[in-house]
Amino acid sequence: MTWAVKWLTLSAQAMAEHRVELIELDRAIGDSDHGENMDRGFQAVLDKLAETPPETPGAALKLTAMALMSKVGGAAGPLYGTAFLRAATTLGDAAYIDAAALAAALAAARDGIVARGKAESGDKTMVDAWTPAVDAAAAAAANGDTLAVLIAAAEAAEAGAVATDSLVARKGRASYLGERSAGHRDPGAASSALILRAAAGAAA
Amino acid sequence: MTWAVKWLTLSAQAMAEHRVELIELDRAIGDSDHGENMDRGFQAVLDKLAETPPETPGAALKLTAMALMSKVGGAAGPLYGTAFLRAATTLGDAAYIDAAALAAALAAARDGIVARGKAESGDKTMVDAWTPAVDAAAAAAANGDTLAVLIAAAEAAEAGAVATDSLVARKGRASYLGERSAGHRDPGAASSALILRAAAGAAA
Amino acid sequence: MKKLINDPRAVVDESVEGFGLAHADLVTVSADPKYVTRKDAPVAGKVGLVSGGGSGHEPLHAGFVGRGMLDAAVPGAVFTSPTPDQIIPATLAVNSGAGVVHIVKNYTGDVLNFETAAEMAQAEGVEVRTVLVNDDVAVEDSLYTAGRRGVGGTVLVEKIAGAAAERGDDLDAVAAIGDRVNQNVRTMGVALSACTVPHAGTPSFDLEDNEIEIGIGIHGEPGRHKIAMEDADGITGRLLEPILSDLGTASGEKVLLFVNGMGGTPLSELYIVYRRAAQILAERGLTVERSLVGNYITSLEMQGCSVSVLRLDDEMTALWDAPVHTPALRWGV
Amino acid sequence: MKKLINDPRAVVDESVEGFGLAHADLVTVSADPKYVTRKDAPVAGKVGLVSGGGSGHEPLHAGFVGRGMLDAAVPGAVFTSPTPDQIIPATLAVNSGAGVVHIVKNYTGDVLNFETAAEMAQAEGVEVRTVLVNDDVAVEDSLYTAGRRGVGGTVLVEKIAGAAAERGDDLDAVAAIGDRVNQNVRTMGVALSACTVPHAGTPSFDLEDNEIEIGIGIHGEPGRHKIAMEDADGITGRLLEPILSDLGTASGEKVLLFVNGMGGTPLSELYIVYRRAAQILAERGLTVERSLVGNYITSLEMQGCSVSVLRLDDEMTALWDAPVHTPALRWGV
Ligand SMILES: Nc1ncnc2c1ncn2[C@@H]1O[C@H](COP(=O)(O)OP(=O)(O)O)[C@@H](O)[C@H]1O
Ligand SMILES: Nc1ncnc2c1ncn2[C@@H]1O[C@H](COP(=O)(O)OP(=O)(O)O)[C@@H](O)[C@H]1O
Ligand SMILES: [Mg+2]
Ligand SMILES: [Mg+2]
Ligand SMILES: [Mg+2]
Ligand SMILES: [Mg+2]
Repeated sequence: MTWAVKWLTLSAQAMAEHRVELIELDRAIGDSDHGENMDRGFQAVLDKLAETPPETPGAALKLTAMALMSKVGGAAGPLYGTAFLRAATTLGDAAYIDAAALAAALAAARDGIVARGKAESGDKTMVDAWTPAVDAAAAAAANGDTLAVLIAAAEAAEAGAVATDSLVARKGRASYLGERSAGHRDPGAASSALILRAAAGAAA
Repeated sequence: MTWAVKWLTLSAQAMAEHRVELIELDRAIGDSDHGENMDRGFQAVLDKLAETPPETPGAALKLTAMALMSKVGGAAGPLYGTAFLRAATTLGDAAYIDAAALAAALAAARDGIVARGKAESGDKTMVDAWTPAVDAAAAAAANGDTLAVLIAAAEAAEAGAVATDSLVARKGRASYLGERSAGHRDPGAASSALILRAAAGAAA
Repeated sequence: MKKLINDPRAVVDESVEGFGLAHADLVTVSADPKYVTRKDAPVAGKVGLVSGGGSGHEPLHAGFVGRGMLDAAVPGAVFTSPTPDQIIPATLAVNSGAGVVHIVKNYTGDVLNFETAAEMAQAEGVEVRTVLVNDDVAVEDSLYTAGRRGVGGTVLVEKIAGAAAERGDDLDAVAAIGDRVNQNVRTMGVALSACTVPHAGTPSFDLEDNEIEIGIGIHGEPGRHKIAMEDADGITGRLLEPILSDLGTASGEKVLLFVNGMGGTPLSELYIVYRRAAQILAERGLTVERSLVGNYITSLEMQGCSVSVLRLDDEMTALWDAPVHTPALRWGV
Repeated sequence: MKKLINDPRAVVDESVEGFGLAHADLVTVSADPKYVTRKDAPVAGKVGLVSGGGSGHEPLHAGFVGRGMLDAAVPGAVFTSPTPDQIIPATLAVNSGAGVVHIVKNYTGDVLNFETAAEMAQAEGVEVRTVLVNDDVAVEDSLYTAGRRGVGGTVLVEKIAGAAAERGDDLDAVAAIGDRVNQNVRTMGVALSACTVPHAGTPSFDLEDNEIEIGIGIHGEPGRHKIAMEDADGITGRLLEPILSDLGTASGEKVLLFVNGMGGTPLSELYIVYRRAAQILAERGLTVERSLVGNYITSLEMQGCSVSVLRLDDEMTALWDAPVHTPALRWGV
């Protein structure tokens, strides 16, 4: 199994395993569906991967983008869809990805999320996992291999997700709660950290 | 205060005091309204008594019949209404009631309930309080005064109400439960016992 | 108990007052004695239709007052039948001289109060006929019991008899078509939760987290028996089986399928029940000619539903389709 | 969790299937991708109206598909906006060449998915306009937040824009009237209990026996704040005050008053709220020209309600009165 396919497979596993946890996070400050949506979306990704095995990492990510876009729904569907689509576009049809390309793909993914969702850092969204991850990946890419890049990204994303706990949401459904959104982790940041951890796991 | 007015006043007090208990009995095998209905009805009786103080016991009972008929609703309203109306008719405009007249009035009340509701003894209804009360009153009237008649009636009604516990309902709302109605006291039998106890209390 | 109410004893007064304000184009409300009449009552030459019963079943009955359905509705206290002093003036108010039909759900209280009112209205010169609705197959029917309850079928009786009155049928004919609907409809209900009567303040029965009540009525009374929770398809089967066997439907017949919510169940769930019910009827060779899905005869905020099946003939279908213009049911106008 | 469902993941599929069976005279259901269209779509020369959103708000949106209202509804998973691969074919299916208006409730998910679908439908040659509904005064509106949610006002936008499309208004005119309704309507909601999303299985938020949530939306999300339980008149005042001050109504204006149930509250209670709301509007010198009371945009079995006030002008009133024939709203036909 290639790294990309393994990444997506591990992501699907993570979504299934953490489904209830993500639902619980969304229950606190949203509408109790994030875990269900992500699980449904990544199961669809697995189906697609089995149906038409992709030739390149870029193709795998493009297929993922399409599956998520059409099966997740809600806010997360278009955001993750755009993220994977932009990453796929950046990778093009390269068969091999080096550390710099990887860091660039992650940055493109984050930029896609920001372009669609218009959230800034600190708004308590998945951006707060992606932006530190992208920064850490860029730093690691300067003198590390792809595994180092992915580990750096995963760790930074996890820290970023944890750091959303104290934030007051200004975008997405949690923003309706105003100050009451503080004290809870953003579900999209949590799922982003799981996906980036899966990326590192796939490279190990 | 005449005995009749005192009876009705004590009955109203009893309904107010036992309102929740009668609701609870009706909750178990009916629709949770008996205590509320009887309380509302007897408050209306008090209002009427204050409005147009009756000249005779018969007039007091007729006024009660009308108030209950128009304010209680449900099954109990017409049944108690008929009971008081028949008792009033039996008493006519007599100013004084002796033991025999009292026993006859109670019998007429019971007959009215049976005529309207078509329940037999053992059907787990208020008839199961009234029929033993009427029988005991008749026996007591043979060689006792009105107080003895009323005490006999009250005691028999109370025993009759208790005895409904084990019965399976065949009339009224509790009959829908079939066998599940056994093990609960009939609310109408309980309110009847309270009213007959008030009658004795008024004579004491 | 959390409810959108003020004084529990003012629930019916205030609710009917709000109803009157919201539907002032269709109905007139008499506050005391309490009853609701069609705005243009009495309609000259038309048989009047009066129904009523305890409150807590909204939109029944007041929601069905208007052209093509009821001329008057008489609301009692919550789950308590109304009294003759309400029913009599309502009857007089809608009598145009053609007589009045009382549509009465078969409960001891309703029967006794309407009986008294009918006698007294008749004494005042109004001809009255009574249609007794007793469509609930959950209850064993016998001479020695109170008989079957009137439940979901009541809505269908009111609509179809209402259309007959509106087209000009005479008193006996309106009563006869009402009886015919009652004879051809059967209903069975299930509760997933109890309701709470405002003046009582506690749920009307107790259910464990995994229990449901089969064979409930519409007064928060417990049903025939509790069973462990099942899925919607299983429950729907349990509701339809006694309905169809009691109705004795034959393959090829046409029916109206009515899935009614008890007040606290989402519409989406009623459609899941409808789906399975329609499948079962198709398996039995029955054609669903007409259907109705929604909260029409409720039990406060109870969760659950009832299913009714009405065997249709062409006349009933035509009367069902006839225009109706009430707060809760409207078509063709 | 006790619900009339089978597999929690099949809730939307089975419910929409049942809906299609029950209303086969009015709608056509596409099972995959899932959307519901008006039976006679596309209507030649008419602007198409498409709305959609997460399921769990029934009868919204599918219940409003039919003559005089929506041409298509696109149901997502429970409380999850639908995806472009549903919205696009629904849009194409109802385009007669006159273009299509998307009515979108302002939630990030709905906005993003409809945005993508609109782009792609436009790429296929369909002109699309979007009416964004954001009538919820419980949410502070600011450039730096997700903005106000679309709630009760959505029903009024769909009815009035639907009537404009039906009378033959062109694409820009239909979108303009939809925007006008949105600009003139404000809504505020309250929850007495939470709802339970089927796949989640636990209530969407926790409330003590004596607490209520003020400023809730329609997705089982908590509101702006909890307060101790109050009576209906007090709660109604709390809902109306921010509505009226935000809308800036002036004495003498005409309004539509819409009291909407969240799914688990008895109709009788909605009328108690209506009563007080009507009193408050009268005190402010406003005339209630039209009203709507019932469960039209719900949050599964949540107990509670929302109140919406729409400032009417003569054109909006006429479009409100225009015939509508859908499963959940019908008059004049
Ligand atoms: N504008 C936005 N920009 C970035 N991320 C967002 C934005 N809005 C929402 N999100 C992310 O989406 C997550 C919620 O996803 P999900 O629950 O699937 O969708 P919905 O909110 O529509 O139910 C949030 O936790 C947040 O991380
Ligand atoms: N047919 C009947 N004959 C005699 N008593 C009856 C009959 N039906 C009901 N009852 C009495 O009425 C009582 C119930 O009264 P109530 O709760 O006020 O009316 P409802 O049953 O209409 O709610 C029963 O407990 C029973 O004693
Ligand atoms: Mg969510
Ligand atoms: Mg009772
Ligand atoms: Mg009762
Ligand atoms: Mg969602």
